[in-house]
Amino acid sequence: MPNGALPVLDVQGLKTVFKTRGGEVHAVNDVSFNLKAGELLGVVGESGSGKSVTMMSLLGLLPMPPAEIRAGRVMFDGQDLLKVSAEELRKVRGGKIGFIFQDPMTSLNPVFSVGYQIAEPLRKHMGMSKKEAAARSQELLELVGIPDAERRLDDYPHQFSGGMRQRVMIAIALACDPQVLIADEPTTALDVTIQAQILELMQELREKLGMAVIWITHDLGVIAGIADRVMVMYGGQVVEHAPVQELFSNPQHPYTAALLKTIPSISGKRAARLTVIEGQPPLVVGAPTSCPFRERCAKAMPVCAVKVPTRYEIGAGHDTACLLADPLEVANAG
Amino acid sequence: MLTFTLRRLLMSIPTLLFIAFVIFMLLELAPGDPMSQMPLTIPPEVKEKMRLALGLGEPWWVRFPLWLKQFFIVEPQYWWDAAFGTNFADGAQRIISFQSRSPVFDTIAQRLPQTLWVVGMSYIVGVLIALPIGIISAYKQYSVFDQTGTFVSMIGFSVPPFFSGVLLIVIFSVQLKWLPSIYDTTHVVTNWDTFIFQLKQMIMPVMVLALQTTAQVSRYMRASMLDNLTQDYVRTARAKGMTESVVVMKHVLRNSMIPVVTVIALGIPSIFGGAIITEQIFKVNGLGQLLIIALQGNDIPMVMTITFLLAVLIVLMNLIADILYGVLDPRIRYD
Amino acid sequence: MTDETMDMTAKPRNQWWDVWDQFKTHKGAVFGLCFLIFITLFCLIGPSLWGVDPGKLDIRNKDMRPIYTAIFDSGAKYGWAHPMGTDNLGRDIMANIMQGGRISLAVGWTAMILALVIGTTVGVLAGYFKRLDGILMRFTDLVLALPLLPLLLVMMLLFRDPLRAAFGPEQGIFILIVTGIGITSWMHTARIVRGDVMAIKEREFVLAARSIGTPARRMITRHLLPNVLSPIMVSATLGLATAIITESALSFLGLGFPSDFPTWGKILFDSVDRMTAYPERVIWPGLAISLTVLSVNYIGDGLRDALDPRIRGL
Amino acid sequence: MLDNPKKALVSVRDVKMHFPIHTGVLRRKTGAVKAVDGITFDIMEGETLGLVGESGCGKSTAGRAVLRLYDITSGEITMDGIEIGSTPQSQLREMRPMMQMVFQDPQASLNPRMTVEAIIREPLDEHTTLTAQEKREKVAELMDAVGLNRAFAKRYPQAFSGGQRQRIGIARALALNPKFIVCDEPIAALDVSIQAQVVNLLEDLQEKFGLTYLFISHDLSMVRHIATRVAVMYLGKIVELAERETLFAEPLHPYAKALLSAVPEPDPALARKTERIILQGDVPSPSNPPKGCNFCTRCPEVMDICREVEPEYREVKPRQFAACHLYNET
Amino acid sequence: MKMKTVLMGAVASLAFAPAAMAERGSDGQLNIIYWQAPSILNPYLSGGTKDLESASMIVEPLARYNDTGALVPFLAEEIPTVGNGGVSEDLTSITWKLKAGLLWSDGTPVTSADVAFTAEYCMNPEGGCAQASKFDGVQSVEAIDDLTIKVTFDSPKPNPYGPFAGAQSPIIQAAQFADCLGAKAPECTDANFMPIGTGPFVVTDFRTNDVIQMEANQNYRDPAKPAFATVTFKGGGDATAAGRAVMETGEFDYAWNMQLAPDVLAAMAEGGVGTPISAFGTLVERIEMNLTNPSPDLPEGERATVAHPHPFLSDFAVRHALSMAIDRSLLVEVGYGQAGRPTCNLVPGPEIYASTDNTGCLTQDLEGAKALLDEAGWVDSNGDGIRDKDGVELKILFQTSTNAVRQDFQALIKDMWSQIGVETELRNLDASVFFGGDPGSPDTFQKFYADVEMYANNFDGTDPQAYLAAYRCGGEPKPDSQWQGENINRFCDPAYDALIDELGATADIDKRGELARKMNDMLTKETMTIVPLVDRGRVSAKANTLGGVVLNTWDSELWNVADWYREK
Repeated sequence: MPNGALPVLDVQGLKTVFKTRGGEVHAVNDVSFNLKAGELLGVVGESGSGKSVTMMSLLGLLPMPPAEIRAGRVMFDGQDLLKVSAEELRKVRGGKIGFIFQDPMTSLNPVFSVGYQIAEPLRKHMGMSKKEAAARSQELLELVGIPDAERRLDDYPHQFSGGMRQRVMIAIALACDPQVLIADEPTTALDVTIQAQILELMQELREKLGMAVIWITHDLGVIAGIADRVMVMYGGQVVEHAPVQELFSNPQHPYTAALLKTIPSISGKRAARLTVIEGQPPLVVGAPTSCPFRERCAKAMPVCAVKVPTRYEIGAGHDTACLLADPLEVANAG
Repeated sequence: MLTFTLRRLLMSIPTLLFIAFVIFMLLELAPGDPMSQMPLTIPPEVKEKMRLALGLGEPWWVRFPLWLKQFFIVEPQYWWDAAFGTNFADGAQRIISFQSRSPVFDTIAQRLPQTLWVVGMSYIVGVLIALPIGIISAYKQYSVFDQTGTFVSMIGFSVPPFFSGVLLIVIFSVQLKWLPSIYDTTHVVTNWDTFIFQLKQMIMPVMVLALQTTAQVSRYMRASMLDNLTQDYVRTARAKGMTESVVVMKHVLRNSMIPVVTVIALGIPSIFGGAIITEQIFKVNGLGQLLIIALQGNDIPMVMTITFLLAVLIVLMNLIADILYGVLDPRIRYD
Repeated sequence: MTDETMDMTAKPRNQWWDVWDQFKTHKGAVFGLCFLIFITLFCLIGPSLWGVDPGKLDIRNKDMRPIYTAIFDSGAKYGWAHPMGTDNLGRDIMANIMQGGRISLAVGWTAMILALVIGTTVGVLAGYFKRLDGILMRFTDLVLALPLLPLLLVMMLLFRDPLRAAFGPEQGIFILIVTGIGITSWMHTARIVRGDVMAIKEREFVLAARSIGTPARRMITRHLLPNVLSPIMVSATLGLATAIITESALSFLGLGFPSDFPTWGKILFDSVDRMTAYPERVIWPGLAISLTVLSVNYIGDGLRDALDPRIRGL
Repeated sequence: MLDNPKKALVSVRDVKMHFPIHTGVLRRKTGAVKAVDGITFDIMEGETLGLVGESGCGKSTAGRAVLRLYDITSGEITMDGIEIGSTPQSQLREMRPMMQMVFQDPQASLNPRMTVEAIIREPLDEHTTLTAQEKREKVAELMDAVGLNRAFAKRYPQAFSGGQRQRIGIARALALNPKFIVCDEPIAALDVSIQAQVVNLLEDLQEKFGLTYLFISHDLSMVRHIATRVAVMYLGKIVELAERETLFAEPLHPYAKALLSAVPEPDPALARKTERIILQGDVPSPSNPPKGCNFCTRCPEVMDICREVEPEYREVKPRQFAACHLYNET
Repeated sequence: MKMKTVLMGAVASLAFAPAAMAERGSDGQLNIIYWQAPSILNPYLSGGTKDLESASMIVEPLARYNDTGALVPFLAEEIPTVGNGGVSEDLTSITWKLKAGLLWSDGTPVTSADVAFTAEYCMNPEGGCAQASKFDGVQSVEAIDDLTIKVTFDSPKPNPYGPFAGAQSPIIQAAQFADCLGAKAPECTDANFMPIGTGPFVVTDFRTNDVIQMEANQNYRDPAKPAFATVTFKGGGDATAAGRAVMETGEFDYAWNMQLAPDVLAAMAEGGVGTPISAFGTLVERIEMNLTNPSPDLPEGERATVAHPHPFLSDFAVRHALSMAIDRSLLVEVGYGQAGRPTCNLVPGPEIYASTDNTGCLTQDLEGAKALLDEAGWVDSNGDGIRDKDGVELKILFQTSTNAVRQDFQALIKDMWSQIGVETELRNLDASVFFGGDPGSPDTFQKFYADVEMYANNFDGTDPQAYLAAYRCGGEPKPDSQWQGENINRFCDPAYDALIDELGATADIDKRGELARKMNDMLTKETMTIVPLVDRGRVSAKANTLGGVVLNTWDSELWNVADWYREK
């Protein structure tokens, strides 16, 4: 793990809300994290936990309205991405930061050829000619392991299988040699054998290209295999953040712990009955006043209902947003 | 795609024959008589003779196959003869109008330029106005522009042309005397001045008709754009750092045009017959006016031929719309 | 939808309340609905309040101007007995607008409903039963290709006398015109419904119903029809507008109602000749048609947005 | 199988489900999508048979074919001793209460225009003559059974979360007291923390009502948890079928091996140690399967014979069936 | 016929030629608009007014009627009469002499052979000639010499000016139409669209139902005429638009038949560019009473036939009351203005045939009508506001063709009748159906499946003989005659039939006038079978700069287009 490297991306106190008829939904609440050069940060969370919204907020990809970024600072490349002009931000998007989305079926434009779609950022960000861009597109397709790349440049997305399409998405994201790659559930829509292919490809590319990656997923298994550090999100907040080994071996937040238990193992001992987290994930309407996990938490305390936990450092690079770890609460309880 | 086209063409043959039969029977059953426009001073027995001379003495099962033969065999022969100087037709009877006693196709050919110039131009103008309105309305949904565009296009949709047309005439021809109220079908554009005149006499009918096209097409365009603006690939394009103009005008527009282009194609048949009222008001004697006069005069061969050509056009445009769909949308392959 | 924590505590709501909530946010649609209700009441209740026979000729009081003309033209012939003026035969214009509105709206509604019923039936059958698809769609092509005018003439010929005998002269011609408009304007609905049915047929809840053993008839009524409701509602609003306009076009072509049977389209058409001298005579019916069509279109827009679950979702 | 003490509730013999492809000007049949191409298995009373495979392998089609939601191309299906493979749909209607289905997408499988009560009541309307009051009572009981608050009976599915919707779907399936339920990827669309809730519910219900499940899933770890026996499908065929423990410990077929090894392990230490078998390429199209063994194009252990001869599906080891040339007796 | 006045008229009309006009083609372009578009320029293949009038600029007859209804020679040297020996004493032949030196527009000479050919063309039984009735009773047409033609009739003809007189039977060129006889007539499109004629103009471009382009005929017999070099003859649209183009925008010089409400017309005239002009002919808007029962309850084939008399219209008192209740001046005021006058006569002109003492209907008399009905036993016995007698209610179905003025009339008459306790149901029918004569249609005016109907009719030229002869017993439309026939009212009176026969045998003009007046009174005043409403004049509009226009209702309106000129 490339510890000590400088952060390429530093996010502080990000807050994003959606205005809806039901009220303001606080989708991202005071999220802070950083990403160091060359590392892979895993972001785990269920749907609605705010993980995708966080990443889209960084690059201004949310539709505004209804979304609105209330606060925060996103330092990248010496500038605050939340403050730069639209044109500057566009240079970053696709140029210095690549993005891969969950559903390769719908994320590619169905009416443009794959070659065109890969060449687009090349021409825009690298100023390549049509010909250069085509050559580079072919290289990229080869890089992501699409056989017969030259011929397939002219094919349309629907002519590719799901796995191949996700490779195309990766090729697009990698086109301009980004410093950071944000992968939003890139394998969720894929079969396990294809997922294995993509995971292996990512590892390979990371070694080859040395970029930093943020990998969003709900699958702890995937995270276990590839991440350096893990950030667990719940209800729009980061509830736990730790190096990968530490997180799996020593989960501090009740949510993380429960999540790890609910997943049946493919090879370990088969439990007679699955552990269950009762209840449903919340939707945070209005500014949070309590711990979002409170209602489902087995260890909930009265104070959880009245205090918003902040992230408490509990070890080297390991923090958790649980009042159980709050020195103050611990002191009170003690 | 080729087999799809072939298959649809083959299937359209029985459909068209059936349509021809239904139209024929409709006209046959319809009341009215080609002699109705003759003055009452012409005695009935003379009218009866005239009627017989038109071939109306024969029963329908003789006249319908005769029309089919004339339409599908004799007329193409004449065209062939005219183009290559051959003599296949050999003086066979063409489809003759009851009113003018001239070949129906000659009259239709004579009317086509007006129809294409005015009604066709209005369609093009209408579409050209509609597309940007639809695009901007969708992109800035619920903005002032969107609301205004919606309002204007709906007014256009709801005002009958016999009102808007006359209103324009009263304002621009009678009061201001800027534009002619009567369209000169014999006008030939040879130089700048004649071109300006042509423009002047076209502008009112074109605008009245275009307003209606605009109203409809811009609605479709807006809806289609709205559908596509929320698609995942738009996010991808933005994530690639594309400018908004590229995102909207290239990625979204290209996808949004797929259904709209087919709607536009499906609207084409109406160009040729749907402008009846506007043509009448501005005296643009195009195909619509020809059809209505023929209908009023019970000119069965003329009505039959025009409506059947329209039916062919409708069936053909349906096919073309489907093919266009396949061409524009690479996901669709009809094989 | 993730907003269940809120919803679960709220009172159970019919989904139409959600639609209504969304609908309310569309200003145009609310305006449209208000106007439509206003004009409907104006035409339905108006005559009983106003109480002037629209067919009553009063040749001495012909060509009266609306009362507001007094503001700028003191010499104009006007009177409170005829607030909107009279026509060239001295008929009260306000009474005619009311009576005409009754008929125009009735034609619009019934023709629209007829077109919807035919269109939906054809669309559902073609979409649901693959065997019927080809023939029904060719049939749709056929009707698209039929000329409306001779069709109406044939219908007048064949059915006018029996209808007149059965329903009286006015209802008879009303039925004819409504049928004529209805049977020539269902094709778009049929196509849209067919497309939607074909898509919904592939949805899992239809399969779920099949796994229960729901027969085709109930499958259509219970599962398909309620789910194609939104395109049907939207084409309904468009259809209403088109029917009102088509009726006025028929008046223009001389195929409409008898002369003593006013409709907005007919009033408008009859007044076009005197547009410069008596602009009010075209403005009132013209405004009535335009605003009705406009409001109906806005309602359609609002409905489409309100029925679109994607928009309603957030 | 003969030594199995339980009797087979469902028995499927060489069932094929081909969807014809029509092309050309005259729309002649020129081929078929062989979605299910000859599958054979039994499901014992009270057991859960897991059916795993990747998308497009035909597992969902197989599930629907077993319930005769399709008119199958050929083969025999026996349900509780009654042959239903070729029974016309109208007569099948009477058999429907016995066999039910739970669907993958709880959003799509519930009619958005019907209330929860109407959805759960629909099978009762179709197949019983209960009074309205009795039906209401029964619906309430079912809602209790699947852990839904009865007070929500008048709500529409949109008001529920994914997990709750799936419970509605399960309640509907249970309404007619079926013996056999096909669960078609019932947890695929659910959040991780909810999946366990649904699986536990299914298990509880199985115990309570003595249900038999065909559990279709691509999530091998979940299948390992719930299934008694597991069948692995690839391109329309079953390549391996065995007791759960046997299959997960010692898979025979190279595809089953690859599939198992591809499952990511939620344990960083383990995950980084295991050597994965990465399959190359994509699944061939079911309309044009390769000659010989369907898996020959991607098999890491492919032999010449695999490209020529289709391997026979047979009992390689006791109670472990496989279709692979590697286990030819010669 | 009073030949003297006829000849005087001819001279008078010729004297119109202005002295200023000296040179052919010097006045440039003339624009004429007809809101009904001409579809063919061969009058023998179409009887439509629009076709006849447009053709009258190109092809000419031997003689035309002038604006007073008198015959004036055109291609003929003079009008043949018994007096000048042109018509035989026994009225069985007429001999015409062509002017010498006449040329067709292609430069070839006009001969008597062309005239004979014209007769042959129209009398061919397979040709479907629209003007065949003009040649009724013609036994032979012989060319005596190059300039002399003799027409022989099979029986004495008091009015021998049927063939070759008036716009309906112009002379066509034998050379051009030689191959177009009989069944081949419709195939000669070129000839039918661009006939070679002797008129002042020659067609350069003909677009059917749209526009005709013409230029001055270089071979026209008067070297100084026509004043206009070119003519655009536009067709289509509606009367309002045509009027607007002449009187408001000034785009056109002459518009035909302004069937517009008087106030609309007056408003247009305020435009100041053009003026409406009017003249009266024999066109009478009338209400026809159905003397037979049109009830749909009767079996088809007996409905509206003489087998069943009308339940209440067969009562003279009812017919009379209905007529009395109508305020004709009001109708004129609303519908025609200066283009109409109230009349009680079926034959309003020419003067000699017009009954003068038949004026009783001109004043509305509601009280009288009520009294008449009361007297006849038609009272409102059941209190529903409608008079009845013996269970028969006075409920009238009133049909006419679709047309703005007629609809206003319907509304007004309905109102008037309601005031005497008669209920009226209105029905308007598409003109093409109403006048279509299709025996299969229930909506034709001949079938008369209504109680009363309204339309206008007139007679050709100046002689009402055939017009009045239509009301002969047995001449009514009926199933046996395929519902053809001109006795629309199903009128039958042997005394009237005797008058018809007498008129057919009388040549003396005064005697003829007396007979015709008597017949007119029988149909109108005495029986109220026909209830005339308005003597409809013709209104056209001309630009203020157009000179020489003489509106003529007895022939084509464009009869003297050669004399038209531009006022400087």
